[in-house]
Amino acid sequence: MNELRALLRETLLNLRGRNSSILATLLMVSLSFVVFDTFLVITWNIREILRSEQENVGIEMFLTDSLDERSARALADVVSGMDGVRSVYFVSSAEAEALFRAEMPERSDLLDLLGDGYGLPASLQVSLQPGWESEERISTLAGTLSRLEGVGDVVWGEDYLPGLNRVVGALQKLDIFAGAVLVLSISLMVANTMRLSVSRRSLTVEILGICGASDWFLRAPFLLEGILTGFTGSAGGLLLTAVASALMQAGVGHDFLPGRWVSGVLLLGAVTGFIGSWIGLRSAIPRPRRQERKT
Amino acid sequence: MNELRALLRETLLNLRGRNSSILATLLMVSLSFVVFDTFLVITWNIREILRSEQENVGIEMFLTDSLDERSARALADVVSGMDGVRSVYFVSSAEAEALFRAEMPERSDLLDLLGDGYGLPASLQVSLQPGWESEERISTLAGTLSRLEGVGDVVWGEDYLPGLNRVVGALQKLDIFAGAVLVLSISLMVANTMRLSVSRRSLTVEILGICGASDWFLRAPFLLEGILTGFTGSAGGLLLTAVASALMQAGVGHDFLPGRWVSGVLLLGAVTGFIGSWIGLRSAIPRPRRQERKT
Amino acid sequence: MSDALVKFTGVARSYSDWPAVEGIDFEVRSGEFVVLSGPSGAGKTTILRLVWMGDLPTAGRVEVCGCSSDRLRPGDVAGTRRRIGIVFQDFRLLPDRTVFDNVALPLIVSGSSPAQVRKRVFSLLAEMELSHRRASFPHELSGGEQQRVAVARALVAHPEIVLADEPTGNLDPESSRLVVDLLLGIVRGGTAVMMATHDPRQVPPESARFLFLERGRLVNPAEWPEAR
Amino acid sequence: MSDALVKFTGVARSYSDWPAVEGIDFEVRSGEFVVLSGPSGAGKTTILRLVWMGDLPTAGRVEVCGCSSDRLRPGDVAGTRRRIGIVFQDFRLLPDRTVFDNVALPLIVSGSSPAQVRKRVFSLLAEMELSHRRASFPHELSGGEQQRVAVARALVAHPEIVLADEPTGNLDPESSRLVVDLLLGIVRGGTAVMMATHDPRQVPPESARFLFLERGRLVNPAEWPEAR
Ligand SMILES: Nc1ncnc2c1ncn2[C@@H]1O[C@H](COP(=O)(O)OP(=O)(O)OP(=O)(O)O)[C@@H](O)[C@H]1O
Ligand SMILES: Nc1ncnc2c1ncn2[C@@H]1O[C@H](COP(=O)(O)OP(=O)(O)OP(=O)(O)O)[C@@H](O)[C@H]1O
Ligand SMILES: [Mg+2]
Ligand SMILES: [Mg+2]
Repeated sequence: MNELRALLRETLLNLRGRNSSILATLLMVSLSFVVFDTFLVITWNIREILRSEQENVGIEMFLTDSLDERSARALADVVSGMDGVRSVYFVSSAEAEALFRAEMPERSDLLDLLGDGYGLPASLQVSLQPGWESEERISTLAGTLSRLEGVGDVVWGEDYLPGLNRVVGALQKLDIFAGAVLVLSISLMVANTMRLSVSRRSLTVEILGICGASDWFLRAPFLLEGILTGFTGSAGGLLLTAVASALMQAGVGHDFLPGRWVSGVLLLGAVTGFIGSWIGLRSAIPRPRRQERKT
Repeated sequence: MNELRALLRETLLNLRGRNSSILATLLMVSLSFVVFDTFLVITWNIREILRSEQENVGIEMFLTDSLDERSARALADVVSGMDGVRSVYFVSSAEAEALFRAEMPERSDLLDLLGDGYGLPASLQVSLQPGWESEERISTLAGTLSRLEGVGDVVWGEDYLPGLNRVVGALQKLDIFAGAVLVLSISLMVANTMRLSVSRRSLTVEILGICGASDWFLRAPFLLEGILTGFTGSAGGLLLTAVASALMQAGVGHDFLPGRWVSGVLLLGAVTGFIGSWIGLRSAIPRPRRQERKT
Repeated sequence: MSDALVKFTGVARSYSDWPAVEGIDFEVRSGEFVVLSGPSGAGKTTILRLVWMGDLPTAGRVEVCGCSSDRLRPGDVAGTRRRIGIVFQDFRLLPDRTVFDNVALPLIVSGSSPAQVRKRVFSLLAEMELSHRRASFPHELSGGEQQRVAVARALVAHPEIVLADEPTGNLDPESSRLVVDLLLGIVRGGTAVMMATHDPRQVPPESARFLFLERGRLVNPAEWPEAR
Repeated sequence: MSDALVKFTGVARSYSDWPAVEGIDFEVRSGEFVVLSGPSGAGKTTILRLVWMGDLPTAGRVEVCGCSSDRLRPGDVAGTRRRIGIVFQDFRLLPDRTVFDNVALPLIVSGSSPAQVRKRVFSLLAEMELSHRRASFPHELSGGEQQRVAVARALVAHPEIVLADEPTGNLDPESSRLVVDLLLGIVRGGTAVMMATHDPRQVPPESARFLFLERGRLVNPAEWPEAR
């Protein structure tokens, strides 16, 4: 009990009177985390956009005029039972025309030129199950579909899907790379900040050791300080980022981080603070040696 | 001469034997700059993309069938003389059909349905001078153009231009904001790192002062060290970023920073290092006072 | 194991092959006052440092409070130091703590209750004539006052052995007598004291055992030029 | 302005309204050996600190080498300190520089050439019997060796005044005599010396002027109980 109280007191004494340097350290850690958090927010939002983009990937089956609506719907049922197909939506000739006008108003004069006699072809819009966006699987499926009775052209974005997939892949690689760089640099920054501030107080560690403090008593206040610094710093960083995110919301609509990521960032802060003071203490705690000390 | 040599020697002595802490500081500064440089690279590339995107903004004037090619070209000359118009390009009916087939191959069956008799309308593609992308100016110009003889529909991307402009504006705001945050945090980080490492050596400063060192002699080695640290750190950061950029090139094509920006970053490094050691020295240099010192 | 608190057996401590002390054999028992004397650089501080395990011997064996330099287990060093009180030649006070906090360190480190700490520290500060300075920081004290604080810190936790390295080096004759009397008092209470000094005349010869060092070796008092 | 090197006129220095020294008037001229004596906490270090402008008086005026505490211009403090050599009670050596570099500091700071520095430092280290230790770092030295390094640093730049605070506090009688003789030698060379000590018997009475301090005030030697 007394030991625990003494430890907490040591921790407080370590902090006392160093307000400006504590603030500086916290600011530093917070700002590091602002950078990291901003990166996470951007990553999260890009992911969301890409996910919805990939969900839109699908196959468009144009039907021949010979197929009436009834057989078309029967065909839709057949297709929707196939592997990799999530849902099938029937677009009649009339709906196709309405869609075309809505999507491309500047080309709608084309339809006027066609007159009432000619309609756009009806189609089945096939959406895919997750994981079926790969070029290979789609084109196989499209081949199968095109061999079905009453099916004309089968279109599946062969001109933009490879590009999209390449961009998604590159972004994921970039993201992992940048994330690794950031986690590493945040950890190093927090660790070095702690290291510098521990080594400023190596005299305290030395004298406490001389007075018979156990290893644990020497380390605990600094480790506790490191954890607190890392945690508070990452919390401060999250707060700053949240405020900036809210201010930005009007200009660029986006989501803030989900709760799980926020907890992860707080944990990362505490862990890096802990590691930092641990590394700092390694050089600050003197041990008796048989060889002379190098200073 | 002797003084200068002594100063350089002091600077070297300050550095000697602190290899690990110097490396730590340099790493910290470099990593801060990697983050900053990455931000700059992204900013630079987004800017380039937006610039070329805005250059594509233009007006499409569909011509009535009554206008033959000759009068169409005459009309183009008139339009190209108008305020805000950079160039005018005539697209004949045949070219329009070719373009349509190229742009939207999955809809090219539409043209087949139309048959040979019906052609797509000819048009004038009007590109604008820089600064004329604003909604207001474009719509005024479009109004004027639509009132010309032989002109049918006038289309100018009224459905996507306001969105693009909003995105560009938001990105610019975000960019300035993020840039400011980053410059501030980089400066604070470098300054704090220097501050911590100067305050570790306040004893050296005190003893040199006691031996009669002038203020200048006390400060110079630390300021020099700060400038060197900041400069080397930012150079290291640029190097790391350039390597990462080259590795990324295959996945996401982009440009590295232009030379002017690179020099700016190096300067920023030196300046923040200088400011950091200056701030650090402020608290480390003792002065005689009439009031007792607070430690 | 003998009942000696401190036992040196053939101890040497070299720095880069140059021996600071060599061939040292001696014992200290409870209630003994041992005065280590010798010229500057003879090895007095080195021997004390070996006792409090600030250093390990390069040859021979040091045993302190039942703990041997041959086989140190984790925690041994801290445990031994809690049974030792040390006054350093250069004081080693914590610059950012008050006199009270500095003196209280050994008690706090070993987990005494705040009430115990207060009682013991106040009474010791009074004895050392430092009560009025208890809220001062070390840099606000004169050299002699700092030295008295260092002595108080060494005595506060009722140690079994007190090591004192020139505890009177910065004191005027009157304060020196105060410190020596204090040490003699605790010796009478059964505590062992090892005091390094270049001026053995401060200690009454009848109440102490004198060890003379020269160039890192213990010499016969008869060979010691300034021995009384 | 008089031709005194150091002149105190009604000087007081208080800390939180509590005067460490008060009503101090004295002068020191070239070639004088002034011994400041008095019990621990009397104010000896405070007076020396006022001389080297480590502190400013809260009342009265301190003049040193023609520079007055009343109107200090930027650079005055550094300029004055170059004409003063100081030995501190706690040595204040740079822990990360060798003995040679520590002793050379005052020369380097004032822009001497490397050849001059080497010549002067080597000869002084030889005189102080420290030549064999010139590549050591302070923590590798005994307390007495550190003190001799501090004395060498104070003398190296041929100062006009040398301030020495307990320069023999950590020395055995023989080394003490060496240091006092060294100071007497430079006094004969025309340098002024102010030495604070709790043991004025170290200095031959005929070669020095004695100032006795008690509770921050100069007292008449006749009132000083331990005065010879
Ligand atoms: N860490 C070290 N590295 C190298 N040499 C050392 C070290 N510690 C001590 N020495 C040397 O060992 C010798 C004995 O030193 P020690 O400090 O024990 O002397 P001392 O008897 O305490 O002297 P003093 O009375 O001057 O304090 C000295 O010559 C010193 O220079
Ligand atoms: N910065 C300070 N703040 C508060 N009090 C101080 C400060 N410096 C000195 N004092 C007090 O002023 C008094 C005189 O101190 P000073 O160091 O001059 O004594 P001294 O004569 O050198 O004693 P010693 O022989 O013990 O070194 C002491 O009581 C000391 O506590
Ligand atoms: Mg010693
Ligand atoms: Mg003093």
